[in-house]
Amino acid sequence: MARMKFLCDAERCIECNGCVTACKQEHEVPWGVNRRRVVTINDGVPGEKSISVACMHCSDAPCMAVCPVDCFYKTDEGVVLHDKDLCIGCGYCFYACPFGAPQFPQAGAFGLRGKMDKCTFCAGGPEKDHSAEEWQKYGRNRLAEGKLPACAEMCSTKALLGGDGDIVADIYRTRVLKRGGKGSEAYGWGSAYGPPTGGAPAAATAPKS
Amino acid sequence: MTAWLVAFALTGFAGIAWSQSQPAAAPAPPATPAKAAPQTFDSVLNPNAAEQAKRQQAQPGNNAPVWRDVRSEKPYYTTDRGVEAGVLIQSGGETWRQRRNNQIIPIGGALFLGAVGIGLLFYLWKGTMKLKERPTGRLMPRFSGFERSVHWTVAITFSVLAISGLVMLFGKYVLLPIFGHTLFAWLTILLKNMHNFVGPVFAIAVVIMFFTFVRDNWPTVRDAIWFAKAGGLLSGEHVPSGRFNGGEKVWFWIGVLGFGVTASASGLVLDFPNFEQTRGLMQLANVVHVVSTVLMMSMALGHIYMGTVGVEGAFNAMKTGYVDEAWAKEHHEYWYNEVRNVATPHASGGPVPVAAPQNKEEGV
Amino acid sequence: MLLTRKSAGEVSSRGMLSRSLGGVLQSTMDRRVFLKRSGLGAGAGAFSSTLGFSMIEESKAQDAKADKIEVKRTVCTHCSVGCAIDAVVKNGVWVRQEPVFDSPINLGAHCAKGASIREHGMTEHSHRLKYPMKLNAKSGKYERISWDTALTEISAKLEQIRKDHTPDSVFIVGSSKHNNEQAYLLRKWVSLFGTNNCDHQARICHSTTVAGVANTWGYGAMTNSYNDMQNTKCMLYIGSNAAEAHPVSVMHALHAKETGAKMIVVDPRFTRTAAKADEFVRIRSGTDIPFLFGLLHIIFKNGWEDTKYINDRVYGMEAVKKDVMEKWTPDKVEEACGVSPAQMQKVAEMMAKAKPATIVWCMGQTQHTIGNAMVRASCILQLALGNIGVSGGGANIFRGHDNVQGATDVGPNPDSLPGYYGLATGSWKHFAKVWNVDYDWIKGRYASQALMERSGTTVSRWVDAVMEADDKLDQEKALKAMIYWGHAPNSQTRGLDMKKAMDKLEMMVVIDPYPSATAAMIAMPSESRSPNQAVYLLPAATQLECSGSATASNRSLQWREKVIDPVFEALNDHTIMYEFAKKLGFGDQLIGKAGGKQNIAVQKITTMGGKYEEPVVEDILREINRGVWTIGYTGQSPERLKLHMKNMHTFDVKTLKAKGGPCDGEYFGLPWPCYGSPEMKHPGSPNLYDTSKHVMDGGGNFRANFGVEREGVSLLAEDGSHSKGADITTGYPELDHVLLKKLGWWDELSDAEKAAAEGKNWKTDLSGGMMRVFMKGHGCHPFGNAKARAVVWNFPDGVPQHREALYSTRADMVAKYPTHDDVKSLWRVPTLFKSVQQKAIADKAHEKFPLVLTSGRLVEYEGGGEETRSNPWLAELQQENFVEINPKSANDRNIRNGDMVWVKTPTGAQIKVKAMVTERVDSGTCFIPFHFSGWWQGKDMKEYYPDGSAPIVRGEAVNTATTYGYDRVTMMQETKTTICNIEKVA
Amino acid sequence: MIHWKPLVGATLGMMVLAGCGESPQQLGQATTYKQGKYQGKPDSRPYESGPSSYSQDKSWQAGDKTGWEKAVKTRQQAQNEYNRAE
Repeated sequence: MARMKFLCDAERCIECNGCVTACKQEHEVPWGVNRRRVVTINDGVPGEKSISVACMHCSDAPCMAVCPVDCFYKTDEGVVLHDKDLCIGCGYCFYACPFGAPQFPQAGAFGLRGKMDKCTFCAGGPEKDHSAEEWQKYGRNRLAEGKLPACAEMCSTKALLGGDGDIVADIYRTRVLKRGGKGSEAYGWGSAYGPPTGGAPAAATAPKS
Repeated sequence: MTAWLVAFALTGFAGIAWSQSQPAAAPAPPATPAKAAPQTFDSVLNPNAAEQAKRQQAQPGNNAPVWRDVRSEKPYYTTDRGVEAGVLIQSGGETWRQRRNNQIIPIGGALFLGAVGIGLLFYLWKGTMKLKERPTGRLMPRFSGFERSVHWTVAITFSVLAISGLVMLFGKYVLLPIFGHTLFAWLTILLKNMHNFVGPVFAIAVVIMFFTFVRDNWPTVRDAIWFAKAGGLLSGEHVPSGRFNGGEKVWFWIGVLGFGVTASASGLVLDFPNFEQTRGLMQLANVVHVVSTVLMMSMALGHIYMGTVGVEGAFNAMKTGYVDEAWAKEHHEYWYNEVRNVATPHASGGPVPVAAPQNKEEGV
Repeated sequence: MLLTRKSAGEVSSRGMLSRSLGGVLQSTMDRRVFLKRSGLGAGAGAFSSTLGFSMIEESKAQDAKADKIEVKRTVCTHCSVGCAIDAVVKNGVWVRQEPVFDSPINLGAHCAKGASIREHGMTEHSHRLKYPMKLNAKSGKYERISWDTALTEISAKLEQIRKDHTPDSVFIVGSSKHNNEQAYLLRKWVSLFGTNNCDHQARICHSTTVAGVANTWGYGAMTNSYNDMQNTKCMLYIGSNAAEAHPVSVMHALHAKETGAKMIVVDPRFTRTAAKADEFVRIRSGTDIPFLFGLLHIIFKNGWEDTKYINDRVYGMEAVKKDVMEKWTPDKVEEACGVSPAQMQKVAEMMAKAKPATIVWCMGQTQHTIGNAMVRASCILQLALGNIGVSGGGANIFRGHDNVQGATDVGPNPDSLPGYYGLATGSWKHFAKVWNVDYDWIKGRYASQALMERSGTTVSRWVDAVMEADDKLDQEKALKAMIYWGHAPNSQTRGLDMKKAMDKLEMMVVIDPYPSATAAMIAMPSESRSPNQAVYLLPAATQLECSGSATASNRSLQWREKVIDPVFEALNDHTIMYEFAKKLGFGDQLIGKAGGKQNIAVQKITTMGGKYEEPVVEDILREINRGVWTIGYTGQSPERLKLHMKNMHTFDVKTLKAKGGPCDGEYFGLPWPCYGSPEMKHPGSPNLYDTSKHVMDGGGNFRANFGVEREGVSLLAEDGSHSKGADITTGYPELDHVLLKKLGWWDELSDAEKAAAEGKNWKTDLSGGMMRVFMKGHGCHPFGNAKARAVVWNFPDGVPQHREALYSTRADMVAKYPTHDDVKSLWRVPTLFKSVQQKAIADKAHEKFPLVLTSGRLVEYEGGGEETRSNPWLAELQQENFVEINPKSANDRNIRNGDMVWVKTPTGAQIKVKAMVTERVDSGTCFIPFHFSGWWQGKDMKEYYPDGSAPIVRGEAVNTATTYGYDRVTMMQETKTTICNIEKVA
Repeated sequence: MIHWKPLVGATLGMMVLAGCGESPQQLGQATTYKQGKYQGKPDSRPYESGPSSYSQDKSWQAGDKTGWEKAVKTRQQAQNEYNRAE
């Protein structure tokens, strides 16, 4: 299986925040912590575009590179996860992440941020799959149930795609072709997955962002 | 002084204890969420919007201006109230990562190890500088109790910060392979919290220290001569100096004041994320912090060296507050003379230790 | 017992609350430790078998019985799209929510509300009303009472009001949240109580649509479906912000757009929907008719209309054409709505040249004093283009609440019995038969036969029915008691007046899962409070806590399975109805128990609040099936609906038709009309009036509901414009026994059917025999085949006329397009038009209040919002109410983004909201979402809520400040065009 | 006189520091999975525990990598509405 990826189709995203609450609901993420958010550019004027953002599970993950205790790891599927038992709450991953994905339950004085929390691609964490511990610390492990992230599965307009990168690209390419090759930019793909490598689908690999 | 240390230790540990007793439960929705976070509908108005609007009409589906905005690092509209939640992509993080991982860590590490190495080399070469004359047995007060309290507060907090800082900076490469993830993380969590609680104490102590010692560290013409002769360190020549010699003044102004204040200020930016400072500021603060602290630690090694094994009798001054007259004359002749001219220390009514400690043994 | 089990069981699923996010060195907690620490240990011991997930799953092999995991298929309750949800329930606790990819309607997709609907099942930190409460007049606080006390006291008070005044002094506001069965039962309940004073959200949502559209072509509903929009080539959204109000529908629209359709959005505001449009047209609020007729002007001028279609299937288009060509020249259009002739030309061309094209409208068009005319103008545009009765075309009228369509069809309407039967004697007799209740007995319950057959007042006007003197009212006495049964007060206009009316009431009963907006409003201290006023709050269950059918906007019925038992002491609405009926002495009548027959079975249930009797929902639907012939609610038996829910994957997304499987050939959810008995297997009608299909395949034609001729002109359709395969190939009137006999088809009935059908028409023939013969045997449509009416002569403006809102910022336009004359009595209350408008002009209100105030939805919230603002996952996203204001208007008033501002209106109200300076609105307009409540003119009302029931997010309700203004036909309130001024809070 | 020991120490120190660079993260290079651990963290692979009691699709078994992949890929097709509406 190819690596897991997220793609938000800006031509389709309507800022309904379904992805945001799907995530909140699935993992019971507490108030103030948002593993996913939707940002709207040019709000209220022609040209408005909305984009749903979460951890993109980068190929070369900056969070992983800067973590002082090496609490991150990457799975065979390319999902970037972290071990909350190891996390020291230093905030470095938050400084480094281009997408603003790492979240902290607090922003307390004396650097008391609590354990970092971020999108897990609905793949849980280092605890035993489907265990209470995994659920408490990381939320559901949908991937191990044979499902994909709740946000992408529940997206109201199917703007947010999540799963096997090749299939994501396939689905997106179908759409882009239908729209006459227009609106082909894939938000964050350049930052997250680097320049396209051989055989990557052209439609989903615009280098711009 | 003991009281100081106890108080300081309590502060630190209470802080750590507090940090751990933070409620684990999810923050329940605030009772009055309207006041929870100020919602400004930031950047609702984007000056580049017109460009996209025009482009959209001329070439439907061409969103190039939008993709430029995505990269602009400006905050756009979002219902998420997190800090900078409206920023789509920030590139500062990558720059910071490169600086930190590819420059600061290797160069800083080399610098620090180099400082350690130079100290070792110097010790092997020169050994402890002995007093040239025999101790007189007559002691004169060098540091008051307050001064020593201030010094040791700074010194201990500094050490805690330095050790915890080093572990956070280099531990991943040095200790992690030895300890393994679990133990190392446990240690780092402890150290990180100590670092965060001790840091503000250090910052305050540095300020007090500055005012305590600034008068006697004021640069004078004599210091120029001292520098010209490199303090006689290499030649062995006797170079007279005031209460503090040129080297100590350099340490005071650059090490303590310069780096101390820089490190404290940048550290405080990182230590109090509750003021919604941006990632850009924190990246910058982190770089400044790490650079200044690595330099400070390197310099501090020199200071510690001179104050302990480097110079016989030096440690005693900070330990007991008294130095032998011979030591004073040899290392701080002007000061020695000034003190003698003002008053005989013994006549001042101050306590005189009955038995002078053996400098040599204490210094090792 | 139930509560204990729930909260205890829930803890195991609430691990996230205990997760180590906050802790630095915190070790993981097992369930036992967590319970202990969280103080929930008590009661949990009894359920020690309900361990945390992992333990359960590890041990499931040995201990499979301990854990019962079920998947219940239900439908989202937050809008009319009808998104299916798979609720995973473990031991009675709703623990997971899964997308239903199989659903042809939403394909698994959800908006913010649907994706977080599981919160309903969470009792911890719940803001629900937990048990019945009564307001202590002295302390001003709500106090807990038992269900029995509540039922007894309220019933006694209702009886007393019946006696002291009349049954008409009670008003019951029902709900579009009720499922079909509950809505239907409530209309029956109200009838048996003896009044027509009942209403529900549809009044202030699409009443103008229902009236306007039904009077144009027969049925007042969305003609096509969300899915059918995939087949369109052009969509015109006017007064609809689907991206926020119906987000999942936009999936179909964007799919269509991707495959080549054009999208036009017409709105005073640049909405999220507008962001996706090919062409955005900003019109001045309330000028839909100038815009639509401006398009029509260009279409006629260029000859782009479908002349054959108009000739064959439309009545009165000539009159409209004449009017339009005279009045709506491009310059006049530009003057009225501010759209340039060039853009008008462009839009007209896009719309006219794309075949088929569809039109979408919502509250932006309906909530005006001329809403009925606006919707007819939309219909006329589509008729002129020949787009009605065509797949990909139609009038896609997006309804609001999840079952507002169903509640309109069979629920508590003041002017009609279920199924739009009206209130005539014949209708009463029909339903008396269906209900198995004696007609005379019912008549005896009413104050008089006249009042029995006279429309009640409306939810938008109950305030006036309380405040007006008895002699001004078209009933004997003013209202004395209100029952708010699933309706928010902050969705009705004129909040200040409403508070006064509330104070005057003798009794207020609120039956709702989240009754707090009403509760807080009435508990707010007041000098003028009526002495001995009684206020009761009763906890109702949500639709996820009961089963039943709901009709989505596209007329598809979906069956909801009960996900969980009602939480706390809540009871299902139909149970409450029956319990009240028993106390009030018409329990047997409500369940149709007479003469050895019983229509609706009753089952005993035990809840936390006690033992009750619950009418069986399936039986209620079967009664609907037996009685509601007019709109084809007869074919959707519970069994057929359940089969559809199980076999969703067999339905095609574009046509909604099942390919193979047990539902082969049927349309998803048997969209009404689904005629005949369930055994006749009518497949439902995916697109109304579609002549390209056989009637037994969901085809149809326009309804013959307005006679056969008017002033010598035939109203029946022309030759050849019949539905496919019909034996009558020209227009024909609606089916009755005379017609069937004339056609010589009478003998195709069985003898029993003949006996039942004699003297009946298709709407009253309970055997369904005539319908079977007509449809199945001869391919004809029971409601006849006529022309659609471009001129609705029985309305005040037969040809839709533009009239300015009562409060307008444009005195010049008021002079040119004045409103209607006042009406002495409309729906039992005096209704003002011209006097209000002229007073506003005389007072120069437009100078003091120079901004147009309009309101609308946010995607995160729904309706009055108490429910959604109590859901932390949604509440976090919108934490305060705001007013959208253009940078220019803001700068003129020295207002900066994020400032708190006062919004003031001519009612004297001022509301405090946050300023959002944005280009979404133009400089003459400002917008406030209407979902907020809980502040009253700058003051937080938290202290007036029942303890623990105040929603997480509270804010100023825009409708506290909205002004007078009602539709001339339906009493729809004016919310979209009024005036205001904005000042910075000093 | 040259003191070798500190020099050797310093050199060794520099060599150790050279290890402080970043390690590559590309799939297949850094994702090392050994005995229940990814890069030292004790996670199992998603297909190893098998469908949970909440999995609708139980077509695969614990440890059945191919089956799991197929299930996930099939499910992913639900994100493409073109599969059901061309």
